[in-house]
Amino acid sequence: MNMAVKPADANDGRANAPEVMLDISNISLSFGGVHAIKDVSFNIHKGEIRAIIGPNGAGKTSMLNVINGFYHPQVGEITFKGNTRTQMRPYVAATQGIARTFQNVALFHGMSTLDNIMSGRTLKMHKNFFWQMLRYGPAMQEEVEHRERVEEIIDFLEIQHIRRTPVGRLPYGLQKRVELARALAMEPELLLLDEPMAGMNLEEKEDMSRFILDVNDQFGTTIALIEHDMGVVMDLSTRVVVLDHGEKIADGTPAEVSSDQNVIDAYLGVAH
Amino acid sequence: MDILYNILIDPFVQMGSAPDFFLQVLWSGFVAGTLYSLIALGFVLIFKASGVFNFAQGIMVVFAALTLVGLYQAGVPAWIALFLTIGAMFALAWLVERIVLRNLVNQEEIILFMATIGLNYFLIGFGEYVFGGEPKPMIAKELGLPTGSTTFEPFGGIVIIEHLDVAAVIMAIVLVSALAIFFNKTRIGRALRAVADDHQAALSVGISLNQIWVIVWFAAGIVALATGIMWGAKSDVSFALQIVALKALPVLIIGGFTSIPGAIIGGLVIGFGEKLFEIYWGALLGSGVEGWFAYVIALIFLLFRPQGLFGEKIIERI
Amino acid sequence: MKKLLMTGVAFATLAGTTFTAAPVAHAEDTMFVPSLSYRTGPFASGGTPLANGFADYFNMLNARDGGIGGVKIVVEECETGYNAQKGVECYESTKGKGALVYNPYSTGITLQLIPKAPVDKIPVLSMGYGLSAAAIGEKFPWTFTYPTSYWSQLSSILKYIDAEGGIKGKKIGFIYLDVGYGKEPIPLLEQLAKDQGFEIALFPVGVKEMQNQGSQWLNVRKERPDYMVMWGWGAMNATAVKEAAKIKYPLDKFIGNWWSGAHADLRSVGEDGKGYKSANFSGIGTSFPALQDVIKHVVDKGGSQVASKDLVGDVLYNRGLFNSVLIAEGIRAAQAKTGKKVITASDLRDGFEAFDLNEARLKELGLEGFTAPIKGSCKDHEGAGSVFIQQWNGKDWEKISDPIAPDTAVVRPLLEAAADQYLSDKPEWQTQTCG
Amino acid sequence: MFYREVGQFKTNYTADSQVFPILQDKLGIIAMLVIAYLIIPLAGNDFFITTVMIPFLVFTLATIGLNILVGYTGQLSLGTGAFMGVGAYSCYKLTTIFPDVNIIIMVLLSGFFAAAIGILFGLPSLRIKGFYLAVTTLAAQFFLEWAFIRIPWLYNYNASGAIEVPQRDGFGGVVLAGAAAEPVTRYLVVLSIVLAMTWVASNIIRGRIGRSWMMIRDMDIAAELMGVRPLYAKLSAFAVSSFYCGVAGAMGVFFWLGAAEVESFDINHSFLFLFMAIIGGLGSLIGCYMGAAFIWILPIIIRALPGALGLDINAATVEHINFMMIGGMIIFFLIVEPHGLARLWQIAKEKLRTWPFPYS
Repeated sequence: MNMAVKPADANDGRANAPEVMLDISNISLSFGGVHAIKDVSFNIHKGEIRAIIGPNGAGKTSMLNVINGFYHPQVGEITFKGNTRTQMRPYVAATQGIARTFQNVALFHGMSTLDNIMSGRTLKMHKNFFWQMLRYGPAMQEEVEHRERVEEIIDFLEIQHIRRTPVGRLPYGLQKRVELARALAMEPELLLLDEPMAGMNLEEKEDMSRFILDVNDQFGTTIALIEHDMGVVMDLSTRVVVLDHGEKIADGTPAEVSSDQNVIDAYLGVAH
Repeated sequence: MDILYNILIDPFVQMGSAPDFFLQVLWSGFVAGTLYSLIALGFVLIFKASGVFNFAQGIMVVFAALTLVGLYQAGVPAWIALFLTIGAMFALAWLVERIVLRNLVNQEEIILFMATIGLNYFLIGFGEYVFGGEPKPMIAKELGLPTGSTTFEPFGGIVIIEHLDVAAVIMAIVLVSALAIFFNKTRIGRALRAVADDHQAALSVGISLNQIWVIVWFAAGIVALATGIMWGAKSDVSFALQIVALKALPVLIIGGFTSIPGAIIGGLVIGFGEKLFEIYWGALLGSGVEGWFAYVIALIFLLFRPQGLFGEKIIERI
Repeated sequence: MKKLLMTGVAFATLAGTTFTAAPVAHAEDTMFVPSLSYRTGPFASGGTPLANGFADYFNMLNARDGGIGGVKIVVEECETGYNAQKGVECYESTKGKGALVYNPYSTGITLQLIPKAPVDKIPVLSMGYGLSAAAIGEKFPWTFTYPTSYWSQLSSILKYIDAEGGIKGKKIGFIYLDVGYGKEPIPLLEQLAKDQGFEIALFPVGVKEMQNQGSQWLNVRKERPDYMVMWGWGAMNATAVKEAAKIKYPLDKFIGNWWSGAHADLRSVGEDGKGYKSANFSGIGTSFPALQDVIKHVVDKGGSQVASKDLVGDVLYNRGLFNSVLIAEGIRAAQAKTGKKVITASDLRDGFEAFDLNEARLKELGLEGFTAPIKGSCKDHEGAGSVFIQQWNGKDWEKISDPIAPDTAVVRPLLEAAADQYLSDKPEWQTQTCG
Repeated sequence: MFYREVGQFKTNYTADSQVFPILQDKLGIIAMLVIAYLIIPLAGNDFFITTVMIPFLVFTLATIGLNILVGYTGQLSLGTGAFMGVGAYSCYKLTTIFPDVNIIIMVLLSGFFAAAIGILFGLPSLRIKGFYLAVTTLAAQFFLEWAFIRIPWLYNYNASGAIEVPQRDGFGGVVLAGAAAEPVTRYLVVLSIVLAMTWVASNIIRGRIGRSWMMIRDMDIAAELMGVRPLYAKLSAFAVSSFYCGVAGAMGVFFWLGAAEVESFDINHSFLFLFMAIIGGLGSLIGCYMGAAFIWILPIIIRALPGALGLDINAATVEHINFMMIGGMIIFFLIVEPHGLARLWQIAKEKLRTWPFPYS
């Protein structure tokens, strides 16, 4: 791999005084009276793998949607890399370096694997309409340049054999992997993964875990992760935040969280 | 300034200075609106139960009316012809389900939409082949529809109310009420609503989709027949009528694709709106604005309320 | 795969036979007249009787006289559906078969064919429709509008109104189909309004709104014109008369042009339409010997497409027949002029400028009183024919006026100006000199 | 056996992203070009060239335009006819104002006017989707139809309300447009424009812009989260699509019909192109050619058939049968292969690749 996107010492942030990449403060989100998120605050450090867990309907996916601008919280502030914002369009989040995958795979079904991953390069391509029309000169050069990057990602995720296959025909596990490849193609600073291992068998889960750790290690990408498999969460994540019914009930290292009484109650469904 | 006067003040002066004429305009808008509502109702029925945007509704209106008139011209007594036509609409619904819908289950909406355009073309060819292309007079008298008119004289002017128009309005009210009762009070009606909410769930509790489709297409066929009779009595039955039926689309936009009250109110909004606009403002634009007014209203409406008057607010999920 | 291949082969063979086969060879002794008809589409009610009358007259000549000058006429219909694109397609597909003349029966199609006529050297006979300016023979050598043009005949209708009690100071409403056809006479109407001191109010009816004229007639009620003149076609006519009756507009002050006064239009209106008037230039009914011959030689023998014998003699049937009479006369004149039995399209063009359909000739043809006399000439391609006014009595049309000649003095200069304007951006047009 | 790619290797990404990476396909294309540029002009009669080939090519271009919108960007449009009209009327205005400029340049320029109008009526697509959007494009259709009638400036105050093509020369005296233009000349002009614009379309589609269209089509929300601005993607699709339709409309009037009224751009044409796009295959350029050929040429064959076989069926019946056939065919195709002729073609090619040993 020669994708040296980040300086090699990016991971040092974890050990030393942690630099806050994303700060979420007092977020509340509701849909016509239904409160999806109630006054939640937490932060994500640069270079860490942050897990967001909680029972079904806890507001985890809504939280990711808030982070990349798809939902607009009624109350609260989000600070990403020092810039505070309340409302913005999702594509702005993308330009700032936030990429994500989706709970129910959201690939572009009419396109091949290659094109899906190429679509992740959209923001990095700038050649104008004129050259695009001719597909010659600068446009072709750009296309080839980005194709090289995409091929590197394809190698990295070991999906060379399905390069030309329309993604609709792929099995679920591979689709998840293509989706990860697409997010990586954006070369994000913050990668949001919404249940990357849902519906996978053990072997696939192990592969995926390996990829996530490699991404974090090699590219220095900060990752926020929603996952139900506690084992995976405990193994992968640096810190864990726990949501229940839209409220934050715990925040800390995997060990701290797993021994937290609130968390145990929430998962076991003890009446409050 | 003249332009402003002509747009903002003059039309109202005209309305005030000839109130009898204004009433007449309102009445004709009301009648037109009722008929638009009826056509829109046919669309809504089918869309609600099968998610199919039935472009052929317009030609079904023509086809039903033509069958009725054609049978009568072939020597069948009027009332028997009416029942035979109802039978023909049932046969059409059955064939559509058998040949088209059944084979296109689970296809994308646009595919089903295109299929109904195909059906539209087929019915045009078939209808003209069987009945000929020339306009035919509707057998209004034979079916006992009233003719003639009553003249009122309010404000020293005259307002002419056609008995036929009154009949059209009554018929529309009866039809809508009958459908409302059918949907809310009968077992099949409830099943229909279940299907509209969730196909899979309906299937799992043992409701036959195929039967439901035949029933809604048949119901839409009856609505088409009623529309065809009324519209045919106002002018003639000819293939040009199918273009009038396109007016139902903006009605649907305003009312929402799935709401029966929406279809009625949307129809009335368009009916009143286009008549008033054409009569009092149309001349400013060179008249003939009726052709697009309804669509532009729908377009503006969409910008502010994309889900229609009675639709639910859409929350996107991912 | 096999199926796919076979279908492919089948289509290829089909396409091959269609596009490469030499034009169907006609035996030496026939002449080919294409009939651009429309028995389908929104205007089928008008197109069907026109096409029937057109074909039946030629078939009668073939059966009774063995054709014209011993040469049989082959009529081939091509369905246009009143659609300009299909019309052009019909033109292209039949012109290679030696077509003598085109009768498009649609102003839209006529407009497409006018520029093609001088290039392909095939005349266009737009009988009482099409481009009015084409009446100027010097400017439009290949286009004929016998026996009349829209402009001339509008002036006849206005003359009729004038004769009924003076047109000055009156308000004339003009309700028209909002396509090329309906808009054609508006410039003349505006000019005459200025010259003769009457007011006009325009009521366009879109093709989509043909059967939904509520608004137009509300506007009529608002404007209160003294007379209504209609340029309608197809389903528009019946609806207009019904709506007029509905708002209690006096129907005897409602005058349609000669495309708005067919039996097909008024039969469905019936008694309600009593009193409505329209212009016409071809005889009504079957009391003419020529029509009796058509019945005897064609209709009775099952050689006609008419749905029933009662429809023979309808206004539009007779008009289609009259169209054929004009062509037949043109062919005869061309035969006489060239001495050839089988003439070319170019000969027929000359024939159209040479025939003389006078009273005596009409009688000879068995059409006495069928129409006003027409004489072909180089200068005048409309023949300055007259129209008469007919009135619907609830069951049938009755002729209620003598032929009314157009106001040539007023119309001709306007036509010439329009012709000049048409030619202004066509420097390549070669025109002819007359006399 | 003969159609296979074994042994044809690509050594760089440029070669790998060609439209026709396989040698046999390239040969096929060359053969088609030879037929189109040499054999048809030499062997075809006037009827074949003017009634079959020219409209077929014009319709293909319009279908490509519509396909860019519906097939590649997923925005259903029923206003194709009207956008063609915008092209036709603006070309007419341009060439009557500047009679000396080559008509081909004017035809291409008129596409920009159509693009502008397309963007205007594409604005609602930012808020609405699907059938709702289709109805707003109907608004464009009917409003523009009305404008073509009601704004006499557009047709130079012609009494009949039609636009008539004046004669236009170019390239040193060759008559390009007008009744005096040779069918072959017009055909070659149309063919070259359509092929060039197909090539451009395929370039756009395979590049960044085309991908952003397809992203919007396949999943607009995900596309936005990937950095596609819906505003730009949708409006650029409307613009390019309308540009194509506009050029097709202008070509239709100037190189095919010779004169046109509103009826040449009416709602039925909008449907016609939708049929062509669907039958051919949404999201496929070659499908546009197939769809246009199918919908345009099949009826011509059916019309000519009774005469060729010596049957005496009257013209109206043939027309009725035509309608029934088209309607029936559309339903048939949707049932059998909703992805159109292009997919059938692809399947055929895949089978051919392994023929005659499908399991080897």
